[in-house]
Amino acid sequence: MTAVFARLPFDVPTRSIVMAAALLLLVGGWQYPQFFSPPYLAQQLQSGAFLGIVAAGAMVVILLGHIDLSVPWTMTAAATVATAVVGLTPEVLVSEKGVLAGLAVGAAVGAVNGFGVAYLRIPSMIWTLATNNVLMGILVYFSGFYALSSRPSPLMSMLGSGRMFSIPNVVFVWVAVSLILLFILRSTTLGRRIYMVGTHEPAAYLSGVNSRGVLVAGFVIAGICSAMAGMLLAGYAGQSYQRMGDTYLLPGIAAVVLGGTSLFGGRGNYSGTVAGVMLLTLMASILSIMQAPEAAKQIVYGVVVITMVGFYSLRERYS
Amino acid sequence: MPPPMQYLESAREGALIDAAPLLQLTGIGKSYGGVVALRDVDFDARRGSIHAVLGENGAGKSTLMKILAGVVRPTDGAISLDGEAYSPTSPADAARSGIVCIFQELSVIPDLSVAANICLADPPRTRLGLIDRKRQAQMARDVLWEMGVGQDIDVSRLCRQLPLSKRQIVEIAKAVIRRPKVLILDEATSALTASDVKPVTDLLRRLRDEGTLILFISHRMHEIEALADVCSIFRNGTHVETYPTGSRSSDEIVQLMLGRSLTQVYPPKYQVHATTEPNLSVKGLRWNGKLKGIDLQVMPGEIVGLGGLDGQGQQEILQAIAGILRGVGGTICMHGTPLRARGPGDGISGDRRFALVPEDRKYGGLFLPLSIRANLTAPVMDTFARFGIISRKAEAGTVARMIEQLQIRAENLDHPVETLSGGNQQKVVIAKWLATKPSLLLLIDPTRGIDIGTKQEIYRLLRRLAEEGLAIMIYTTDYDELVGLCDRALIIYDGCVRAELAGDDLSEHNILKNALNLGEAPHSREAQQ
Amino acid sequence: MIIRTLRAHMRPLTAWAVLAFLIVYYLSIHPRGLSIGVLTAWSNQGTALALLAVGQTIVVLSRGIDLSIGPIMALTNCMASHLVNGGPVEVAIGMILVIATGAACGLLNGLVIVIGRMQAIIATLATGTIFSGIALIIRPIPGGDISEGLSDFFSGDFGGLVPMSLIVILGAIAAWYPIRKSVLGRTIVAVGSSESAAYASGLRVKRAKIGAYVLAGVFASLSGLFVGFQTLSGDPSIGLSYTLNSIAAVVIGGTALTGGAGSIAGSIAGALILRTIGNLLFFNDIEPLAQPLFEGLVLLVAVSFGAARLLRMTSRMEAFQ
Amino acid sequence: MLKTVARSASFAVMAALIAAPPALAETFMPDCYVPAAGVETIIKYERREGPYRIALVNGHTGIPWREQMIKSVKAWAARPEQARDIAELKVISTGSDVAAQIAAIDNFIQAGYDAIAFIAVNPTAFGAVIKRAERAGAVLVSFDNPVDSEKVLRITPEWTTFEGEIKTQSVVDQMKQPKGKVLEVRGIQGNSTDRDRHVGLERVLANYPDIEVIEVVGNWDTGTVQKVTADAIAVHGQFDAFICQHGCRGVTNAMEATGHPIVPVGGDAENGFVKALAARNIPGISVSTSPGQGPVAIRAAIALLQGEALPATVNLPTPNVKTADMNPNVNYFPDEPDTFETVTGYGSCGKDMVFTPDELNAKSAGNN
Repeated sequence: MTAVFARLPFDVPTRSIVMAAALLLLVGGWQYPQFFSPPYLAQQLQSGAFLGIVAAGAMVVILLGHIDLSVPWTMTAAATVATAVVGLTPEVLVSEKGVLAGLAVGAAVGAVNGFGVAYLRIPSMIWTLATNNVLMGILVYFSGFYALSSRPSPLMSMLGSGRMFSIPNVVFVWVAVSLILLFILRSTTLGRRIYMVGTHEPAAYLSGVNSRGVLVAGFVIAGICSAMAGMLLAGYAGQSYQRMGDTYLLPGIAAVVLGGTSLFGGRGNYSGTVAGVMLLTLMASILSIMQAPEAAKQIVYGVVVITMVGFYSLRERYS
Repeated sequence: MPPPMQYLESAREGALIDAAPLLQLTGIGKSYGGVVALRDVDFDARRGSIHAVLGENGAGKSTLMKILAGVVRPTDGAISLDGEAYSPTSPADAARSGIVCIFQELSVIPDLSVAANICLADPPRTRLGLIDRKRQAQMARDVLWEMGVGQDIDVSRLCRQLPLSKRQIVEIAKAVIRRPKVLILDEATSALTASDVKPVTDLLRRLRDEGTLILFISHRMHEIEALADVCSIFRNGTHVETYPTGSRSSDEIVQLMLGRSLTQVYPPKYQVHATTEPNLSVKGLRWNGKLKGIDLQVMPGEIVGLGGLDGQGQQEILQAIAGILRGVGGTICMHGTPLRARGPGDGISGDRRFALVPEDRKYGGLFLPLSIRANLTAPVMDTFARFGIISRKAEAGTVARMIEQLQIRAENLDHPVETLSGGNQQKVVIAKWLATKPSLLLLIDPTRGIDIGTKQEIYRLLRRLAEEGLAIMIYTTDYDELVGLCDRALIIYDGCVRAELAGDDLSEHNILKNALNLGEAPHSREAQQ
Repeated sequence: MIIRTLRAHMRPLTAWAVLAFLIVYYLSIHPRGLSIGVLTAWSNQGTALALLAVGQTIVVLSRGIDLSIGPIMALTNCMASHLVNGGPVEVAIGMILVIATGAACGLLNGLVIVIGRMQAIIATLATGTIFSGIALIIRPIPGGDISEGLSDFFSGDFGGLVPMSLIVILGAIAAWYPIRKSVLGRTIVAVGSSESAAYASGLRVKRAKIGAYVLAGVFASLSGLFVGFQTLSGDPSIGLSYTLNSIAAVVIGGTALTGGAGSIAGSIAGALILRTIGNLLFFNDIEPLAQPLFEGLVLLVAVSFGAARLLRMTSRMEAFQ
Repeated sequence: MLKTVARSASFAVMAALIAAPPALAETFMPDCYVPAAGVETIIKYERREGPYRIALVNGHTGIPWREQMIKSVKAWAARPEQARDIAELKVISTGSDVAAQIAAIDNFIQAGYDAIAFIAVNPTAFGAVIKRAERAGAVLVSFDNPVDSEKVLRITPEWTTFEGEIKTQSVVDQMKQPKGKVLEVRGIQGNSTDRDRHVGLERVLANYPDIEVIEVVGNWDTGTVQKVTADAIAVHGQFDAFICQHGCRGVTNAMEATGHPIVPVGGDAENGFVKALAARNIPGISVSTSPGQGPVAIRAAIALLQGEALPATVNLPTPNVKTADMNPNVNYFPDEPDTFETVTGYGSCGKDMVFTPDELNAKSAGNN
């Protein structure tokens, strides 16, 4: 895990999670044979893709040693703005301006988050909490005053709910986001600098890294990922709606951490995040299908996270 | 294996002679994974002596001390203390048995007061079981007065606010107040300024005379010669020899430590051409009350040292030049034009390149968990990237040249840099900055805590770079280095240049005299010997 | 000397100054002005958060963080709605059990973090979901019963002069003082300031860390009890927003999340600031749909006060601390 | 200020609960304020002179239903007919923190407001504050979420009937035959209305032993509802009906995405869901409370202040419409956002309690 640029991306957390996920599938499949049916697996991939895109952004911020709590309302804001713009200009291709507007919202929120953390030096946990509240305030204000259209653009619908070869399109988006992120983290100067700033920001500054710029860039990436997830979710649900991101914040962070990324920053592999997303998605789905009561679900989540993360840290210590 | 008890006859006057050793180690071994740090070490030390432990970095001294202090547990062997089996499980446990260690990394708590730190392990309590602040302050003052530094330190201040040297004093006071049977100092004097050294050495002698065993690790040969009764030399995890101080020549000692002889530590100096234009010229540098109008110049090809007591503004001069400080007054010019850097990043490109090698490689110089490769190319990765995409091939070429130039010994460049030894880590820090091809190189204490072999390599490298036309400015706490390495030394006192020494004037005596801001130097360390 | 003391406590003092300003402003727009009733309503709504902030501060001082503090509060609140009613003896035993539950939750956190060697954020996030789950089991929907006598006592005022809840808050500060002066308290601060130094100095690092989480659990249970007195019932879903607000209170109160330095009193001021922000809406004639925006912006400004230290910065390296 | 205090004190003793069954017939607007089954107490306060200072304390923010409720209240109060009764109308949203909501109510009591309407974030938390209101002579009106107290006027749907006799029964009636698998999509766990609605559903389905119920939790959130519904379809293959509490557009989306055959769906009244039922002609029913409860509650508060009597617990009629009866711009609004609540008010409470979408949007946009 320490070898950040190690050749094989499949590290211990990834392998452990993949094993855990396979176990879940097996146990689930034993109870419900439909688990191995292509529609079910495709459905899991689709659910996972939204979380996966959120987690991709969360991972960048966590690699920087920070946290982004503004995910829920960034998602909602991007989706709402996107559909509102679509509503203003409903012509077929022109309406895709909405997608650009949504991405711009995500980037702008990320820039504000990054500004507070990098320039004002406010702890990210507090600053992003505040920006999240402000975003909610802005949305309540505007959607309360104006009848904003909630209809997604054709592109959003196509990517969010369409399928190709019976694989949900959103999975392709997730794959694309993953490849881009993997490329950024492994092969670009920005990726290197993200790891450096996350490892130790003073050292990064003393090494000539513009650490503030890197922080802002990291939060912008996260904001764009949240925005994409929000717009895709609007495409999936056929509408934008308030509080659409509430259920993605904590699972997004949990997926990253389950994947072995350190919350102190600087350490972690993207493959683990992907595996973490799949595990959480499967778990949620299986517990839901089993009709487990909410209390049991929460307890199972907690126990799984403690067990897995505890396993990594103890393993690292005693190996 | 060391000849036992040979040195008894020659033990110095004042050291108590005792028939049985206080501390006895037999067959101690320690390995981390596959790496052997200590191998079958037998070692005795007696009460009432100052026992120096010498060796290169990685020789196993620190591991040995950590075992004694209860920080790590040996894989083999047994220890007896005062005739009883001793196997501590933690520093607290060790302290209860009477062994207290002062580590190289300071263990004062920044956010607690001096008094709280000194009484940290066993604070006085009120009847309610709460900490009695008044008595605590009194105890702290008492021990500081006993050490002869009571007038210098206000026990109610937070340690965060003290300069490094004073924190080191607190660290020692913290240990002394516990009246240990065995006091271990692991490089614990390296941060002391000259004025603080004397009270500490006096104190150690007094403790010795009271029967304490003092185990002492230092890279400062003077100190060892001045202080120690007995020396033990370690090499590659084994105990090579124990001898009474003074019975071996410096050359012999170096040879024992290295396993080979050291021809000459410092490379020869060479003459700077006075006609060249200065690379760096600083006028009237002021900052925050700590720098009070500094003027200086550095020529290409010259190594200029900054010396003086710790905390007189030497570091701040270098930091001000590199743009780390804010609100700096005066002018800083490189190649005759003003330099207004906002940090080390501004020295990487352009036609006025400078590089700052920071003080602490663990804190400011390296990304410990990241790969050696990523560390080496941190400041220069833009040069082999297009549109932000790194070319692995171009990077590999650069890295290979750097490894070659500095002779960095690394098995696998993709391993984390923290797997390297301290000396090689320091080489990585220097290498990454040389890769930016600076014309001005600023270094802060680059050889601190490094073994003598690597030190020598670094000295040679710096000299070679100077010959190639670099201007080098180095702040060092080691007066040997100022004398041996530098062409010129500026002695800083209270934010001003007290003296500029060069040629024959550049002697340890003159440095000390000026560092203390005295006409004469009454407490010079030569005088103690 | 006085100036030095003031400087040393700059950040908590700033928080108290901001709070004082907000209170004065709030009272000036309140149609009723200063009265015991207004004061009681104001301090009642801040007390639960203030108690949580105290617990959170203790953990933060040890350089940890407790994201389960809200769920512990919810869990103990639900426990209280089962146990804290009936005769005086039953009520007393019930309260002891509730506080013991809080301590046990804290102990679990401490053990997972110390023995499992997990990062506090993720460990307490996970234990927090477990505590929420248990809260849902013991009280699937809000309800229950809590001693009305105690409720009247704690949500009322003392002799028509001081709200009881304000006395509770002051009591929390008073309770911290002996802890701070104990070896445990000092070790908590030492561990937060420099864990390696504390270990090397022979301090009982693990015990102190666990102790910090236990104390946080205890304060969370007091908070849960207080919410019980205030609402006469248990509610399993109150936790989440309280967790984040407790951290915000700590930061606004001037305690660095990097541990070591900070003050309980500052965090309490931070908690009361957060709650007073909401109060400003009451009589401020702000368009209802703009209220969340107003609250968000005030929070944003409040947390931005932390940036003021950058103005005094003389070295760019200070920014990273 | 003194005057307010004196007035509060004088009213403190006059608040009265009268247990008198014959008086039920004489309650205010009996067609609108229908007593809940079995409720025989009426609530009545001493008449006081208007105009009144009235406050509305909302809990959760960022939910379209609540926003529309606030807009309805403002639209209604802005009408000239109300102006003579309302001296001041203050609307506050406190968020999900019960302590903040209690403090808000306390503050309005302290400030001498005549009546305070609120949606409780938790049914059992308000005992103490109700006592304080009583002492101070402030009239409290709770609506939408029930409060566990008989001392204040409660305006609330009967959630068990709502979800059971109306929604579930209608869905079962629209099934080809009352047997097979039914998917129940529940709301946020730990919330009392979720529990009540689940009880209502169970009560009705108990009569149909051939129906098997599969439960999933959708958290009243469209995206989550869609995900859990799609999951359930993937595992169980096919359902014979869906009954969803809220966020039910997720159910129709999931049906469409998975190619699920058309079966009856019972759900909420959000524009998106109703549109989906109508557009794809899915048999089903839309059942919802209306944000129009806000003005209904305010008017009840004014009536109480004017000395009118009201049943202690009022069950508003439950607006519902089956797919077969749906009409554009009546039951759904093609030009409005999908989150628009299609039931804008209660027709049985008078013409002034029904709002057009334009009225809601224009009023609030134009006003402040």
